[in-house]
Amino acid sequence: MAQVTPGIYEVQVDKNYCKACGLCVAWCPQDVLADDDEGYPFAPHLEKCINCKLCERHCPDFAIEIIAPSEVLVIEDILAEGA
Amino acid sequence: MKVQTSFIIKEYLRPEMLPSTWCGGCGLGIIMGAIAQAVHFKGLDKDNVAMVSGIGCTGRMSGYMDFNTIHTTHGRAPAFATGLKMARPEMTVLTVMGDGDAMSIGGNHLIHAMRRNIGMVAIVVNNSVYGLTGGQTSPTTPIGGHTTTAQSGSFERPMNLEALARTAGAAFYARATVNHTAALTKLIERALDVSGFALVEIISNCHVLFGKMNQMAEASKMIAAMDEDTQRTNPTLLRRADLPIRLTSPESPSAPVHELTEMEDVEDESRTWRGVMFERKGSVDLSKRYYDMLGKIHAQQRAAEEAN
Amino acid sequence: MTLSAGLSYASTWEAIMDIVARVTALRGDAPQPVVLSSLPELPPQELGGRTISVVQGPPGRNISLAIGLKAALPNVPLLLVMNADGITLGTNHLIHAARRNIGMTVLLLRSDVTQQADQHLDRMRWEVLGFQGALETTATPLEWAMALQAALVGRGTLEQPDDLAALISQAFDTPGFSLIGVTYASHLEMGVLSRTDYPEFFDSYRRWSASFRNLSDTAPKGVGVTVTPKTDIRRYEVRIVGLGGHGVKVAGTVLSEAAGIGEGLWATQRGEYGSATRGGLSMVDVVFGCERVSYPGADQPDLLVALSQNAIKLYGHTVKPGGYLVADPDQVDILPEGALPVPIVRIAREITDNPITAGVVSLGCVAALSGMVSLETIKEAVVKKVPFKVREKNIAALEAGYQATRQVM
Amino acid sequence: MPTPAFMHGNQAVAEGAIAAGCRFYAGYPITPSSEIAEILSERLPQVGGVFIQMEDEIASMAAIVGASLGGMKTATATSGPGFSLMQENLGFAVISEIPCVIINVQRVGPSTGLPTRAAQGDVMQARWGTHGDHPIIVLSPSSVQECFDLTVRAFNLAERFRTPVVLLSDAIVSTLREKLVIPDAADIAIINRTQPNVAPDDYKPYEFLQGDVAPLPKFGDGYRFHVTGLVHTELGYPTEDAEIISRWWEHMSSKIEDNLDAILDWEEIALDDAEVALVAYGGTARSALHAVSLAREQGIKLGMIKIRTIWPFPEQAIRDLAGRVGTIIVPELNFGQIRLEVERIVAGRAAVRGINRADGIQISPEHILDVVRGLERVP
Repeated sequence: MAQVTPGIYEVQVDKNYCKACGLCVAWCPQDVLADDDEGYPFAPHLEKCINCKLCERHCPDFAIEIIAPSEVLVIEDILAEGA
Repeated sequence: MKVQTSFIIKEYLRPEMLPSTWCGGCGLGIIMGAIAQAVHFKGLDKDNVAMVSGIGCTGRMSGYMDFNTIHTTHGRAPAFATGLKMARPEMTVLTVMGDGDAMSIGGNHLIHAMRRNIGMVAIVVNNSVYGLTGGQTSPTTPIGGHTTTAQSGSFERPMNLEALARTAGAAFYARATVNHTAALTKLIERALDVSGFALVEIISNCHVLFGKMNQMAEASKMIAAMDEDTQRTNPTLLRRADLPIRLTSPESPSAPVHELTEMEDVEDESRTWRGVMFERKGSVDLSKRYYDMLGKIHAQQRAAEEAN
Repeated sequence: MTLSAGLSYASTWEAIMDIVARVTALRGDAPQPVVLSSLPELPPQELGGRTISVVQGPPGRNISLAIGLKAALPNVPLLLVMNADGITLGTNHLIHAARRNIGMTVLLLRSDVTQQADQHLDRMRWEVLGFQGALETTATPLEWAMALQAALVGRGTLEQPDDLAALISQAFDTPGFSLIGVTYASHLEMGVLSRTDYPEFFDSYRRWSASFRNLSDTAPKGVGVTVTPKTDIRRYEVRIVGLGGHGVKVAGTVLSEAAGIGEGLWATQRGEYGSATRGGLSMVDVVFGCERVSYPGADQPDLLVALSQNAIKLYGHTVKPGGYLVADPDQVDILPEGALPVPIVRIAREITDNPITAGVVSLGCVAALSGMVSLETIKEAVVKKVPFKVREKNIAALEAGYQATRQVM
Repeated sequence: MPTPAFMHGNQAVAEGAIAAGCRFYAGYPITPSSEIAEILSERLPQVGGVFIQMEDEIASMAAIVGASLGGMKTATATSGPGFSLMQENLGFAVISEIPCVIINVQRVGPSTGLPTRAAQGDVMQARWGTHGDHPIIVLSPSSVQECFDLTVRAFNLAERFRTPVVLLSDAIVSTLREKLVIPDAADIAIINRTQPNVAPDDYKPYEFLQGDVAPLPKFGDGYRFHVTGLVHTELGYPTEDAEIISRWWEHMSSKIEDNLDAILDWEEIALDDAEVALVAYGGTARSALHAVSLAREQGIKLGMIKIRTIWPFPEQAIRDLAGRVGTIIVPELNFGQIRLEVERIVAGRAAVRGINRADGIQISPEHILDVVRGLERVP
């Protein structure tokens, strides 16, 4: 099992694609995400993010991305192979 | 190398067509992402992949994906795909249909494509309702489900597609939900390995119509309910089809079905049964057998000419 | 055709008529079946003339035709005689009739029965095959029907006509869809192959619908009051243009009914039209007057309510001379000259915390400015059209819109 | 007392069907006709009728023929793509003389086209969609009131002439909401198919009557007879005898041609002194009517004929019109399907022009008026 370090990730939401459906917020196991006034997701608790990518996988509009530091991507590569 | 999920997916989409016209939270986008990932992880060349879709919300998918795409007429996608596959056997053909499209108006084409064992991955997105026309009863609307043409609850027995596919001759049948995206991607990858007709039934959500009429108006709640409260959403998905098959005629295709165990554990009997429901060992796609036959005929002709 | 049992039939129809006669003899006074078939041969008037009703429908479609007949005649047994059409053109109808369990008995004649003269056919199959057909798996309709849990699936042979007749009679007595394969291939298992106990479709339907019978009288829900219109204005056009989420369509529904029913005017509300999707606009046209409305579009509105800059850009200039333009000053960049500023979206948000009531606030402007549809009638229409739990807030929004318009008039 | 009501065109069609005695509906969802099915799925059980959503439009059309043979008044509703699928069994209903009503809410085609946008492109398909020469009756409503009235009339004509009748609605009137007046049930004229008054042995289900049709008992009434899609004798049995076939054709065409007075339905508006006339039908007739009203305010002598029976076409009315006005303008949401018919009948005795679009947008009264004004400038 690859190690994850919380607190090193960024969440990027593309509002041109996002339809404010709430799926990412509902699926986030760490309660990183919440709805803003207009229903779009934002990340008030970014420090809890473990880069599980459930939000990315469940976004029907490809509007949310978890940005990881470059060294972590190598680990993700391995994860993706076994996904 | 960058492997961010949405980055991979976007490689397979047509950005000028997005965002999609689907309602917010519709599982169709999740499915589209899973297809993109499966094609990516299989290392398929986009130029050698075709996507054929029918009419309905699901039918719109072919417009968003950057393959060779056909948005056909209602229910006829398997027939278009049959023609394409027989003409271009080397091509990977993805046929995407909704439940009404595949099982109702397209039932005939689906059955005969399964019987002929045409090499395609047929993705049937099952959301129990007609979405694009406004929430009418579909062949998979559960008994008691409320729709605009069954406002007091449907009393029709829903279609058991798995049982039908088993007897009609499909090579592979898997069921997934939009709740488990990793498994969904994996099952589509498995289907891409099959030579012959591989059907992947994907349980998806129409929270805007079906959900609203059945107390599941929120996307996330409906997706959870489809998986966990199957009794309410679609009881036919509670178990694998046990068929009372007693025919033993030599041509019966149900005889050589080899069942595999499910990929997901199914300890909880009340949940939707997911995974590979059956796989026919040794299946060979019709186009391959056909071109092999042509090769033999031509060889015979050449041999006859040389003999002359 | 001569069978090994010593029977001899001149044609498939003669064989069918013989089997039907045997079924009828077995069943005594029970209602006679209607026979539906699309056999290619002509049916035999000389074979007993009008002993039975026969429908020679389009190939494969007899199953759907029979569904209609079953709905109309629940007690008449339906006997469908099909061959390859049942599993080619008719596949879809067959599987759905089986799934729904619609009461009919389908005899599926295999090619070894109907086309025995043609030596090129594979006798074991239901289909006419080309040379490539050997590559394909044969259709297995009896298994399809079993998979879908049809009421009765069975097999019989013309070699044993009495057994076949008994099987058909049993199928007639089984509520639901029965499929019987008819063949020469006597090495296969004959008789009932599977049965399921499931209610027949129209039986379920009748039980299900019985509870609705007396709930409502047979007349449509009308209004029952005729009001003499108080105006002699022939035509008054209202166009409300906002964005999706402003509740514009609902406002149109309320206004058109208030004018048409409450005020006794002639009124229309236009449905879909081309320009509605331009730039995410949501737009509704309501036209009313003492004359029957011909064209339902408000192309030259007497009253335009604009809730966005784009609305003014596209339609501001179309307002009829002497007409009103109401614009939301918070939503537009520059207020056009002569426009009445009413902060409609802000009012909606203040009252319901949601711009969805902006449409209803706009109706307050209509009540204040049109002089044809009063605040009271719009209120009545709101009560009728809006769900109970949001009714009070909608009424408040309507009144606030009315007051705000009065202040700027 | 007649009831004023407020509804959209599709709802008025559904209520008209119930009022006419329709008790069986089979259909398949398709925009913009789905509301008819949705409303009937609720209303039919209330009046003891049957609603069934079939697997496709082919099956829907077959099912309404079957239920009609069972003695019920039956209907289906669809839009262009579904209407294409129905053509096979529509032909069966024509040749086997089974009354039924098909409602086609037109949208832009061909194929899937523009699903929610109005068009009038199925005019010729309604006439010639199924193969072979055949009689057919096609009605076109232009208001919610006519959606109700013409649906009742469609059932009456179907029963009277033992023929399928097509109600050619469009997405303009089907989605339009307006006031209509529903007459008391007792005031709605209803025609039912006649029943035989002879013994079963003497009954001819397809008697070759000139300008009339044989009675039609329901299956199970003791009049056992044969129904086929093949050309048949008076007893309904298939025949290839040329002499019988020519008598059959005579019967089939005369049942419509000899009864034009009872079938044709059109309205003349402001034609007394008109110099230019519009010929319009369906949703477009509303724009035409408004154009006439605007033209008269401006002193332009414009009149119109509003057609409610498209097929058979009101030929004599158009022929008469050609003698009265110099120019006939046919606005329609297609590229001239009715204009061709008008040109054929007028045969050069008046100028014929079309106003045509099929981009999903309604022809506006101003557009028509512009064309009319343009004419005046031409000497």
